[in-house]
Amino acid sequence: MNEKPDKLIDKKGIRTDGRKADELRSVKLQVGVLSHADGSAYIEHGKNKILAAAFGPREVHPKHLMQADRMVLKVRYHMAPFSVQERKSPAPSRREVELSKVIKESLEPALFLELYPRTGVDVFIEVLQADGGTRCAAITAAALAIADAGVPMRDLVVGCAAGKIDDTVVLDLYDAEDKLGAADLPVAYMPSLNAITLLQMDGSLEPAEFEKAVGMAIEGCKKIYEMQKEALKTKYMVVKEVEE
Amino acid sequence: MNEKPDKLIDKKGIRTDGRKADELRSVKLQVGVLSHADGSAYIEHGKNKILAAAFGPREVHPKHLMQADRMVLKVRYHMAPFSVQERKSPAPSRREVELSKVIKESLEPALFLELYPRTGVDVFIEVLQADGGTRCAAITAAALAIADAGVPMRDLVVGCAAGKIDDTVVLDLYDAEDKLGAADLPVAYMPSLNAITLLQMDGSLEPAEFEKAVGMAIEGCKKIYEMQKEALKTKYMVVKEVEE
Amino acid sequence: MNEKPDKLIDKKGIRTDGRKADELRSVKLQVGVLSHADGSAYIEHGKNKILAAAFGPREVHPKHLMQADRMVLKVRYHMAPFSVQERKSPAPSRREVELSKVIKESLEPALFLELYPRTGVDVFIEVLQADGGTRCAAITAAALAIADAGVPMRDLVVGCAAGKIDDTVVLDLYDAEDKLGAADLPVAYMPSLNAITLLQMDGSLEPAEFEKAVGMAIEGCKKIYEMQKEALKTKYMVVKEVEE
Amino acid sequence: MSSLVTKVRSKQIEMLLEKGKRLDDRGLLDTREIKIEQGVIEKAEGSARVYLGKTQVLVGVKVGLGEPFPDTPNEGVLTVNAELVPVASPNFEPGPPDENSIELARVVDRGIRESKCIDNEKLCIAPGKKVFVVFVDIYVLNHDGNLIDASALAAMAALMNTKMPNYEVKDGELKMKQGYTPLPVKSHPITVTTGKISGHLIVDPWIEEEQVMDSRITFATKEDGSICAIQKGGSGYFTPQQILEASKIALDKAVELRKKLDW
Amino acid sequence: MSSLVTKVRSKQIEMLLEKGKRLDDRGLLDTREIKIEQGVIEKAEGSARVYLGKTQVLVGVKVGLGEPFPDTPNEGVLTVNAELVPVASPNFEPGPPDENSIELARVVDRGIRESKCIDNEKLCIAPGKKVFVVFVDIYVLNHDGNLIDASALAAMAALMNTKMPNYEVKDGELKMKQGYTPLPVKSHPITVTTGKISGHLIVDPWIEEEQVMDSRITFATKEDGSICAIQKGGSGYFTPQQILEASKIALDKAVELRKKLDW
Amino acid sequence: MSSLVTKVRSKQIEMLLEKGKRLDDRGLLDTREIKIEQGVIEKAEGSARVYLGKTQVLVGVKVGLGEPFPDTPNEGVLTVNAELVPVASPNFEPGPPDENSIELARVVDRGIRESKCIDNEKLCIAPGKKVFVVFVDIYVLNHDGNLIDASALAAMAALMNTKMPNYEVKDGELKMKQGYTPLPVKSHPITVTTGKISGHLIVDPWIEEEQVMDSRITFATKEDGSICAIQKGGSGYFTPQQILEASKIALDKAVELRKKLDW
Repeated sequence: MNEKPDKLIDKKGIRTDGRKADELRSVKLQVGVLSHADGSAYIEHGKNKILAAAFGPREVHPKHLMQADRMVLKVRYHMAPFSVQERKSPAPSRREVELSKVIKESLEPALFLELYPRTGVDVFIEVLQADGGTRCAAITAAALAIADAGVPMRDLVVGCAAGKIDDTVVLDLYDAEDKLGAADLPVAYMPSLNAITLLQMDGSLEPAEFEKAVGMAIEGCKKIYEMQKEALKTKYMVVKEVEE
Repeated sequence: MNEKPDKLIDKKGIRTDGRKADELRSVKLQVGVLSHADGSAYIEHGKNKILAAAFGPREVHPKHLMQADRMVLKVRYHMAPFSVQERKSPAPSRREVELSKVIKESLEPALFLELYPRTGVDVFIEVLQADGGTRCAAITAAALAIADAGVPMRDLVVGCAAGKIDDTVVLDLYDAEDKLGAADLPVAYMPSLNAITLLQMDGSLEPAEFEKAVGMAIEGCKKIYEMQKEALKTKYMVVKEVEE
Repeated sequence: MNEKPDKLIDKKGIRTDGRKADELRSVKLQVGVLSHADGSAYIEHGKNKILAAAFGPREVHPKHLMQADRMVLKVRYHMAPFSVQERKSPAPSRREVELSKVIKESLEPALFLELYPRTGVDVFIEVLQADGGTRCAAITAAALAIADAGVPMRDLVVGCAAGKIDDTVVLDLYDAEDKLGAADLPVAYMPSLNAITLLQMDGSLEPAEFEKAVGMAIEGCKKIYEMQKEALKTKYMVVKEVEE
Repeated sequence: MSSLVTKVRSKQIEMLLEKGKRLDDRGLLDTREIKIEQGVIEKAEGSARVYLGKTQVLVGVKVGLGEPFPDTPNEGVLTVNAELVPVASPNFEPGPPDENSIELARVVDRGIRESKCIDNEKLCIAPGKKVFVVFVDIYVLNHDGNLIDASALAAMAALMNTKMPNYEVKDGELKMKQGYTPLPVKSHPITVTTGKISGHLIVDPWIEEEQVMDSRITFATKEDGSICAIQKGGSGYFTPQQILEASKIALDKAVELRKKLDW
Repeated sequence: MSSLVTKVRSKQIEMLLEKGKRLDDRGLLDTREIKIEQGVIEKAEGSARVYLGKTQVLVGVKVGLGEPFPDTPNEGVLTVNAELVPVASPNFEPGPPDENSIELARVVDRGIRESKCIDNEKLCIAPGKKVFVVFVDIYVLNHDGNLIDASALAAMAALMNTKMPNYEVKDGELKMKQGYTPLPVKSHPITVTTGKISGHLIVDPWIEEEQVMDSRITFATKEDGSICAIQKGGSGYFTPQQILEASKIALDKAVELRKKLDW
Repeated sequence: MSSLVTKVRSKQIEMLLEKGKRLDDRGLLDTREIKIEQGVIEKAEGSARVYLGKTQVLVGVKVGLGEPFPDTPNEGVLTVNAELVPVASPNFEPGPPDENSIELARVVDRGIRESKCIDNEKLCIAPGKKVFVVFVDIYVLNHDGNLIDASALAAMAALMNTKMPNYEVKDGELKMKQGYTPLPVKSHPITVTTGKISGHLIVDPWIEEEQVMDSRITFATKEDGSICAIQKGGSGYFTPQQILEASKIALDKAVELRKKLDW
């Protein structure tokens, strides 16, 4: 579509969307946006627009998936047909199946699975518009939806990527940087437990760059974590005000 | 395939297949035509050739569809691959899924669903040859199959379409009229209860034409209803004769 | 790919791969090759390379397939995508579904199904390389896998085809003979019971040729049967030695 | 919902209807509040989010290139698809479209197609060879009842918001030109669904009403007062009189909505 | 059927067979009454309904245009599909073809294909580019046993009733000409299935027999007395002697049927 | 395995790890014995069987012709697919790929693709029109743990063993020439997975360990010591420190393996 620019980051360290190397895109979070889900959240992370809903704890369906000694978390990451440049078939792609799995595994460490045997929590993520880094933004929203559903959690989980464009390690790649850059490294993190729950990478990174990128992603996660907590508080404050 | 004729109805009010505006196609009904179904019926409505079979009341399969407080009616409307001009894949099309649903909802008002909880009745409809108005003819046959299976009914359900060709409201469109005409309005009706159980329309109708078309379709239904009752009687008379 | 040769069998009765009319391809059998299956076997029959694994007797899954009065044998014959000239989709083809059925029915007569009600045995066959006669070689391996799993059997089942190339009835057709020959007649047989448990044919055979081909296939089966017994013995001898 | 709860709620709703009232304080023929946001998905060629009370439907329109159908070589292709996304209701499950989402898509499709609201011939680039393919994807985000009306409204709002890239055929090659052209929308069908609960006709049923409703009937009508699509749904029936009454209600409500929306 | 009922019925059938009798009064080698109606689906290019006793199979043939397979550029394409339509038996379920319908289709296909009864080269319109594609759809309407023989018979009767439109290639363009040509059917394979119940061989088993039958074997044979397809089915076995006996029965019955049908 | 057995086994494994030992007598950072057989499927263009302890993976490579993707008209197409064949484990079921086999295929694919180990432009025959399509099919034959490393190794070994037919474009027609050319493999990524059990990092976990493992992390690295792909899996987490430790382990093991394999 667009021509590849000569450089993704200029001499002054400014990226093609005007950000600095370690600068996040704008993030907007909203909790409790859907009336029929037990919990829900909406995130705008740059141009990503993602909705997450949580249902449960409830009966596991189909029954043979029920576990006698733990709660079953199911996660579906799904992209709307209109969320990307070329219309996407609504049938789940292999990419969506893989992302559903790694997102599930990024959320599980936050849950007390063994305390709620024979129950299930279902998390549905709908990417309404995609602009790079959807899995991270999806995790940020999904954790809020689970919290909003009242499911006890060890900590919120927050997602943010780092990566490399041209020769520079940068935070939070957007679509064009993801496609034209040298590496993308999505991370999910539980700040109060210092626990990395998702880590993937593709591209090419020297070990030192890798170390730097992990650190930068964690810093990004920490910033978004503050917004997550604020969003939860806001929702319940608002609820409280209404109730008074 | 064929060229579009200048007019679908001529000055004398005669249609391209020789019928008058309010004239039905020939209808032939046969009950109890299949030995392994609990009830069955065959209809030739114009060139439509349709077979319907009813099974039940019986156990609901799969079990999770069973309802504790009512009978479950399942209906499948299906077209044989050779029933239409271009071979149709036997996999159900979106059209067949929708018609199965509206036909089911056209038959349900005739059944005492709440009197037979935890049971199911399955109705399978096979369109062997299609010539316009298959859903209506299918309903006529399906109601007979259910009655033949001995399932108690409030009334028979009978289907007949009206519509508009050129500028005239007419009864019972056949294939060419359906494709080239201005509107098609299939109706299902329970005569003794004066109840419309299916109504769909596509095309363009003025409110007055709509009112006229509904009335005409109901008159058509009433005529076929008499044949339905006759077909049921004939079957049981024949059965009786054999038994003597 | 290759040109069709003028003759599939020369004046001296030698076939395009150097064999005589009633000569088997080389057969290599190995039992107990997989550590996570209850029983397993590997066969190289000519260039066919096939792996079979048996699981059970175990619970039937899904449960509604369980039989109150007999064991349920399930068989899947499956070809690896790289086993044939043009890459094969891993989704089961109609041919694979049919072969799974006839192979299952060729093995059932060897099992005491009625003695193990409510249980199931699953046999999975993977064709890693195909060179004509895979269903027969698959049966030979599957019977060994079942025996290796310790499931009691009336007899081993052994598979071998006969057929007709040019005007000659021959044993054990390989790929080129199968494709260019006049008839292929796969047979499965339980030697000690003189029971034919699989028989298929396509092509063209006079009744006399048919009779001859059946006899030839049975002789082939008997030879492979000796190797089967040897392969089982070898495995258990080896096991015994290890245990001492 | 358990059968007992349904019966109690059903009784309550009927008693209110007897008095001309509804659970949510609306009159029998009142529509819930409508809010329309267009252009909410910047990357799609067209989009709109509609709130009908708490019901929330997002429609995205993608415009691609494709071949026309052999029997309409001069016309673009319109495809309507609906997803009952599982975020919208505890009763929606992920998976291929079921009979409910297929019916929803087909009813909305019929309203658009039969009203001839899109000038299909303007979607043709090279007759018989290249035409625009318009994908209308209905995404139900919150199911609080009356998905048909909300979806039909969102689909029209999204189509009115849709732009097509410009193409020209030069020396047999297709070339993209600068700029965009709005999708040629000629008219604006309005879809109104009436529900029947123990003999009472109500407009725009919400979810509590849908759960106890006998049946529904949907009319799509055009600016000129003609009817272009009808769909009866549900396990109950209508008398011919009720059908005619519902058609009049639908025509009246359409006039009212056209004024409100300036369509 | 419950296991007990099956056992009782099984015993009864065996006792009758000992005396050379069958439940429906046939002799062991008697075929049920056959009725063939051709041209029953006017809109299909070919069709036939066969009654074999109460078993009822309808076959429709559609003739379309398509590309040949790369390795047979001069030949038309034949496709056989079978649907065990759920009207035919309480045990048939709607859904994609299961192993039974796939086996049925493939056995019928084999009889047609291996007998070379259709002059495949006459189905070629433009070598390597356009050929006729012949779809044979087997529709089982009532399952009273021996679907293979009934379906094979109906498929042949439908093919004999099939007409193809006329085409010519003119200036590289395909043009339809006036009139129709019959499908070139050169021979008529006859398919005969023999069942085995506790050692007895019976022809044309009906459903009560199939439920207790050990196994079956099907032979398709040609006018010249040669065998062109075989299929053993069922969980039992045959001795080599029984196989040969069944082949002779099949050849004899085929001769008898050819006379009756004038094939 | 029952929950109780798992717990007992889990305890046993943890107690051993405290002492720096493993159930199968390996050290924490020891890889199981590796055996590689190339060319085992003569009919495939490339193949290799890898034994990693008792884990057994067969990879077959088929080379076909196809069209390039529009955005990379000068490059061949690589497709990686994985089948968890049910012979390999009582827990594998036949059917379409589940999330485990899809993840396996995609992680192996990423290691190959991101390392740029195949000279993709040499797979182009006619730019924008014809390229080689390379199908890498991973067939897991025995699942004794660490399928990712075994599969990545087998995939690379199979690609190194792959030959492509020679083609030339003459007068716009594609012609096959004599002989074969080896697939242009430029480098050799090595994939190393580290598991975490109650705080201990172990290399090449086998199945008993996998069943009690918190999580795993996989690094694919190149000859030059750079990282080209990472995948964390499992329901547990890693501290940032553990992640860095695992990356160092993976780089060290890769050096060790390269020596052993002469890659």
